Amino acid sequence: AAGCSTERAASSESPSDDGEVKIGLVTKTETNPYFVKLRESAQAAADKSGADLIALAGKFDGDNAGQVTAIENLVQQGVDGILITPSNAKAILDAIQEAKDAGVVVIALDTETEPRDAVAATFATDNEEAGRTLGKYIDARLGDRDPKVLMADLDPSSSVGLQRHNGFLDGMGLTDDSDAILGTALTQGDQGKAQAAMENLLQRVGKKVNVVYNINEPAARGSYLALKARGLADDVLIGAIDGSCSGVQDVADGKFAATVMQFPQKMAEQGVAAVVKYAETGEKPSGFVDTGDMLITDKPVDGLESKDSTWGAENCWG
Amino acid sequence: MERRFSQTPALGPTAALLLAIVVFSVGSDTFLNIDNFSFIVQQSVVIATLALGQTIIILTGGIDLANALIAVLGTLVMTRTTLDGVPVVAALALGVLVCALTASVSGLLVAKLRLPSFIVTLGMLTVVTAVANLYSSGTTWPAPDGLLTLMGMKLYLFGRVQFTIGMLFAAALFVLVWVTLTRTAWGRHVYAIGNDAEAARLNGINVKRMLLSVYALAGCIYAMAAWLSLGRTPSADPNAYQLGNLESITAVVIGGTSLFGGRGGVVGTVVGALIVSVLRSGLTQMGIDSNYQNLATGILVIVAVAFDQFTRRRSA
Amino acid sequence: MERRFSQTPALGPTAALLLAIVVFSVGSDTFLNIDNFSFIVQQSVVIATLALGQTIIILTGGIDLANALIAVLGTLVMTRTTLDGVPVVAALALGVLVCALTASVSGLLVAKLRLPSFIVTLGMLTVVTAVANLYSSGTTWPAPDGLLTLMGMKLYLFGRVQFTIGMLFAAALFVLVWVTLTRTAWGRHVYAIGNDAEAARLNGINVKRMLLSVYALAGCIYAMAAWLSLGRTPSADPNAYQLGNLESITAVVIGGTSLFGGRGGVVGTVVGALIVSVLRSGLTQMGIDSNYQNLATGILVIVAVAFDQFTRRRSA
Amino acid sequence: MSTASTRDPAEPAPVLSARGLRKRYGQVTAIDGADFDLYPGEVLAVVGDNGAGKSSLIKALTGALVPDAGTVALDGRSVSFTSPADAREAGIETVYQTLALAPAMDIASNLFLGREIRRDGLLGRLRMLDRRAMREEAARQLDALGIATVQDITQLVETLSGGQRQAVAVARAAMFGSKVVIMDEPTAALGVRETRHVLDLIKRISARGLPVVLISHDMPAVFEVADRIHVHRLGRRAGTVRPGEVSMSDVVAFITGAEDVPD
Amino acid sequence: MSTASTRDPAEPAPVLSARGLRKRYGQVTAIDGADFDLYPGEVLAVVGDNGAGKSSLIKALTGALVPDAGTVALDGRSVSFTSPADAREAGIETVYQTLALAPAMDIASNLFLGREIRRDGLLGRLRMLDRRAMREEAARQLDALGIATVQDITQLVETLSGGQRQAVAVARAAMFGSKVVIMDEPTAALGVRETRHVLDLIKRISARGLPVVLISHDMPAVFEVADRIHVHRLGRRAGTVRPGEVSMSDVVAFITGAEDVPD
Ligand SMILES: Nc1ncnc2c1ncn2[C@@H]1O[C@H](COP(=O)(O)OP(=O)(O)OP(=O)(O)O)[C@@H](O)[C@H]1O
Ligand SMILES: Nc1ncnc2c1ncn2[C@@H]1O[C@H](COP(=O)(O)OP(=O)(O)OP(=O)(O)O)[C@@H](O)[C@H]1O
Ligand SMILES: [Mg+2]
Ligand SMILES: [Mg+2]
Repeated sequence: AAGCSTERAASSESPSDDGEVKIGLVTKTETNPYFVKLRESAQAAADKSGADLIALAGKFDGDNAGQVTAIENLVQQGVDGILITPSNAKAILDAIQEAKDAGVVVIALDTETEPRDAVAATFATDNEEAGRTLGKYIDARLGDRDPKVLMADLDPSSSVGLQRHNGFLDGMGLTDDSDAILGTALTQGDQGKAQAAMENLLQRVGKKVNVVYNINEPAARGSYLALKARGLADDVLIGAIDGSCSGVQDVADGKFAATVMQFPQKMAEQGVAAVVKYAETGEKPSGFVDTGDMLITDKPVDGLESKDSTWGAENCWG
Repeated sequence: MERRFSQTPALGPTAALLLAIVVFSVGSDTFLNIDNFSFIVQQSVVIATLALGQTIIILTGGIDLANALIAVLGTLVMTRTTLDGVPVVAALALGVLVCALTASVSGLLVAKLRLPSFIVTLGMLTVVTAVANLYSSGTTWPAPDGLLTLMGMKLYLFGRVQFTIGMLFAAALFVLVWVTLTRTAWGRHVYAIGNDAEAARLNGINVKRMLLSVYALAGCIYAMAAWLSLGRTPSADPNAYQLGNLESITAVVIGGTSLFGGRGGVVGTVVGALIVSVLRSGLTQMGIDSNYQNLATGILVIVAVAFDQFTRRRSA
Repeated sequence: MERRFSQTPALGPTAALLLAIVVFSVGSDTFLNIDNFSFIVQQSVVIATLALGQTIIILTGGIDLANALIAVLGTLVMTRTTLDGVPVVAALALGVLVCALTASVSGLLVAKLRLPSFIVTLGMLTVVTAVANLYSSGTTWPAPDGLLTLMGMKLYLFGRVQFTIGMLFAAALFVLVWVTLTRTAWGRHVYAIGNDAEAARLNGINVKRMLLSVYALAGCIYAMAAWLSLGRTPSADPNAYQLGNLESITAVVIGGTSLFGGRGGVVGTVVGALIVSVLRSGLTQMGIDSNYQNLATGILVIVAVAFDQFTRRRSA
Repeated sequence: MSTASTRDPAEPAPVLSARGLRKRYGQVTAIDGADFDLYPGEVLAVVGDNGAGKSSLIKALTGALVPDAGTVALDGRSVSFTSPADAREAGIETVYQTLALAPAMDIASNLFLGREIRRDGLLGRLRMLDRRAMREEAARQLDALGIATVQDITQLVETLSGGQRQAVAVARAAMFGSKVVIMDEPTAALGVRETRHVLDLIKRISARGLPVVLISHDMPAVFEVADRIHVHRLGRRAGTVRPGEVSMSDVVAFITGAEDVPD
Repeated sequence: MSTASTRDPAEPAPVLSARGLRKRYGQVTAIDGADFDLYPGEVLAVVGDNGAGKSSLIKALTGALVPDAGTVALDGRSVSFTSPADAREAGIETVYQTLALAPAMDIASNLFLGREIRRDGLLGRLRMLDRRAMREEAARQLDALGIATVQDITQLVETLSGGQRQAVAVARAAMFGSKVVIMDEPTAALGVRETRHVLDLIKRISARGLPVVLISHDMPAVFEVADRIHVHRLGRRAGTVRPGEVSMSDVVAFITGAEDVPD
């Protein structure tokens, strides 16, 4: 390890990166609008503070090997800090440790590592809490009607998907075994897949359904199209999590009952600022910083903090 | 009987399709119902159209791993240019052009440099994915209502039976390609190249130009799949149809077209695409989880091909 | 010179690898450095090992689209049984068994029913993915330290040059497979089957048994890739290596092995896997974002194959 | 042989000729400065050892391979075919040693491959094929040529025996040849009776006034049908002889190089 | 023919024989109750029309196809080969019509395909090949057989001319045959000189006391080397004759069915 730092010292003396702060960003994938927003915000923040940003990503959700590779290559490149949204928090701990040994500060964005203190600091929303918020809201909207729920999940093995799913059920006061759950589908968060899956589920359960939970807004849009084709769109509460601008628009249009907004810009800005500060002063950030979530709906219920779609449109991402 | 099987290769898959429909109709009381069939067709239209282009390429002995991503790029071009104020017709034309050109790049490499299409299109898959990400800035673009989403427009027969314009359009496209493949010299040359490219060349067929035209036509068909997809899910998403390449190949192969080229046709491909959708729908009606559905689909693919091979071998 | 190119097909790719190294060494001041090379090797080990199994199958004229998912299933079996209290050695053995059996199912279908391996393994890919999701209950399982993650253990040469046990293990595995392919009758029969399966059969080679043994051996190699992967990313994740099949095929093809079978070998495969890692590392050192890296990788795949084809044609 | 008399040897104007053709594959020189002359109405046999370059010579003449050097002339005018389509266009038909058939297509389709008959009128403009016309024409031609009794014109070529396949390839060339017909070992896989048929066919084509080039290792057949024999050796023409003037064993000696070909 | 006298015709004990073989492919009956007898030391020619079922008969005898019905006996004992490996094991070597060579492998590897020489000692136990021994043995055997002057034993088969390839396949059968050697049209693609070599080789194999089965359409060759001629027609043996007792045109008549084969 000592050898590594010598090497780094030698390279950082070269004129090309004279004095410039270098930041590596590693997201789960390239294409999710959420990560794109994260990247854009980080780029903007880096530009503002005169830092260099190299944005890398896994090739798909679950590409742990790709993330480890990205970390190693960034360390080799001589970055001062790495911002990472870990796909699978356990799989990349060794690589993070090595980065730390090489004097690089590592900050988790959006998703926590396990254990949390594997990284210097975490800037994230609590996905389970986001799910719970949505669950509570839907539960309140149902009033004394019995819930009849269809769930458009992500993928069985994604931690984000699991946390949101569990949080939602908890908020609704249900469990996975409840009879109220009429069916679930794996959608990979893909609109087309969600649509086909929901069409088939609706063919089976008919008009009974009154709630459709969605892992994200594209899936919710697919569910909406399937419900609309059956003439059920107005009778069913569609809930989503994400807070993209198009999702907020769908709330404004009355397609979705609500969405739960996350704030990737905040994570990115705070992350970049922390690395820049570390590079300049050597001071490391620490702890878990909840960047918060916000229920966006135009039909607020008592006892649950929410904002309307106008506020949402001003604060949305992507 | 045996003779008939080998002459019209779509009979095996068609039997499998009917069998599946019968089984699900018995096994579930929500399956056998005209609405459900309409949905099944709607669900299979995009993959079936991708598979249509794939079929022509596979008939020449090639394969296209980039087809679905080319269509995704098409949806992005059509949508973004429309949002930028380009007239929709021009945006659609631009989308077709981009798809046709992209596919032609593969065709050029296969035809001129005689590279294996598997690896060319694998490379193109990576390239097109990256381009789609860069062009879309990684986000989803909503398709404005109108001509762009025309294919999703619903029609009702007897006020009851649901159709989409896309279903009719795709059907027309299939008939067109079928006629081209079976009733024109161009179509025969496609088969001849798949049979033996050198023999085709010695018979005065311009193999390079043919291959180029095959990939270009396939590209145009992918563009139609893109348009159909905007009708079904009115947004352009760089993340969509990531498995569309393998799904379209599955439809082609279940439909009885040989991966070695020269044998098969588009009728089987339609049936193959429908089989997969019927299976998904039927298993859902029977209350089976997604994971078990995948299991069943995987097994079905193998069984369908084994069955096809079996009838073929007996008739050989 | 030309003769040499065609006789030892790994020379073309090796030249490409050296060229890439030279370019990046000039273009970036952090690239040319022993630590970085060590990382590059570590980064390519899992895909290279998957590609090793893939090579043997491709040499017989087949292809395996399920290989990476079989390895993923292997990591799950090894990890979950260990967590359930099974002794690690037994857990590893069980993982190897599961991988070998799963691959053998493909082998059986290819050998006995003479189905095209593309479609068999495409079906198996779907099946194994579903099984992996069901078995893992949809979550990732952390691999406990010890024998299971042994492959990730770091060694230092002269207190400076970093090695992992996995690198040494993979190297040994490669030599073993290389010797088997080039120096034993079994290896020759692999090539003979890829050249012309019917000719091999007429020469008294039991093609079915050979194919079965090829897939079984490949399955064992996938299990080794699973173990190596636990060393590198110490958890079993049903979502991992979704592109491992295509990436391993890319390594094989860049390495100069023909997708039609019978030509090529494992030396080229190692070089092919290294080329991809060198490219990723080099482009990152040059500060290029991953979207553009993907673009470059896609183009490289095509260029490498075109270059290989070109040298080959000149020497033909 | 009757046709040979129609040509005035004092005034030779070859239909198809070549000078100084050359083609290398890597280290191997397949054609090494070969000359070639085919005169009107004659049957020219091309004989030579395995690997002498006979097939390569033919391919160079028909555009199937592009020679590295040399010239080809048709009816005295220099031509340079860059693809088999060009030579076909010019009326040169070839039975290649590999037959060049599409196995999964039927006999009729193979006969018309690359020059399908289109429908009349609008449908023809839309490039629709006249499948019936092709089938009928194929059946008629096969009958007329007296070639192998194929039962069903819609049979796939891959279901035919090796001999029947060769017959289809020969029939195709005979049907369409309007200037020159070239056959590369057309009887190699054929039985005695089928060989007889092909030799008779060659005579009939020749009687129609078309010159024929026949490559063969079968000396009795060569001596039966050929007007002239072109001896090919080591990639070039060693010389030409007339069957009446030399014996079979002389020709074998020329082929192996044991004797020189007289001028 | 010298060896024919060593067999006592009064006491025939066939080396290889078959009775009532049958094989159908869909509608086509390739073998239709065929009988077969091969006596010690003789050269047996099998002649017949294209598609008569000669290759299919051979394949049924060598385990390359499993007949639907019928029996095969080797040295009087009934055998049922289910794969070509079985027949090889029993000492029957075959040159198939398709040659059965691996194009991207070198000559030596092809000669030893399926029966590679292992190293001595421990490395041999580890199934290591003795590549040098194979190369040397291959060169020696090719020399000894006087077959085509191959320049380099490590040349890939696909770089050889058609004739050279056929020579490799013939050499392989000649090298390893210990009981019976069967050749299916071994001279079809060969030039005059190469054909001569193969016919001489057949005589030499026969002189070693091994019986040889030769399928050929080349009547002069058949009459030169065969002790007996098996006429195959419509999937079965029409009869056998001796070259000394009939003329070539008689045999052609038997083949086409114009005359019946005398008992
Ligand atoms: N595509 C090719 N690549 C490399 N070498 C070739 C190729 N085609 C032909 N040759 C070589 O050129 C030489 C001439 O081949 P050609 O086929 O013309 O011979 P031929 O006289 O027709 O022989 P045969 O009587 O066996 O048909 C041979 O040595 C052959 O190996
Ligand atoms: N695999 C197969 N599938 C279908 N038909 C076949 C197959 N193999 C042979 N046949 C048919 O069986 C018959 C006998 O074929 P076979 O090859 O034995 O003839 P042959 O006497 O060797 O002819 P040739 O002299 O042309 O080599 C032919 O009609 C042929 O079409
Ligand atoms: Mg030739
Ligand atoms: Mg035969």
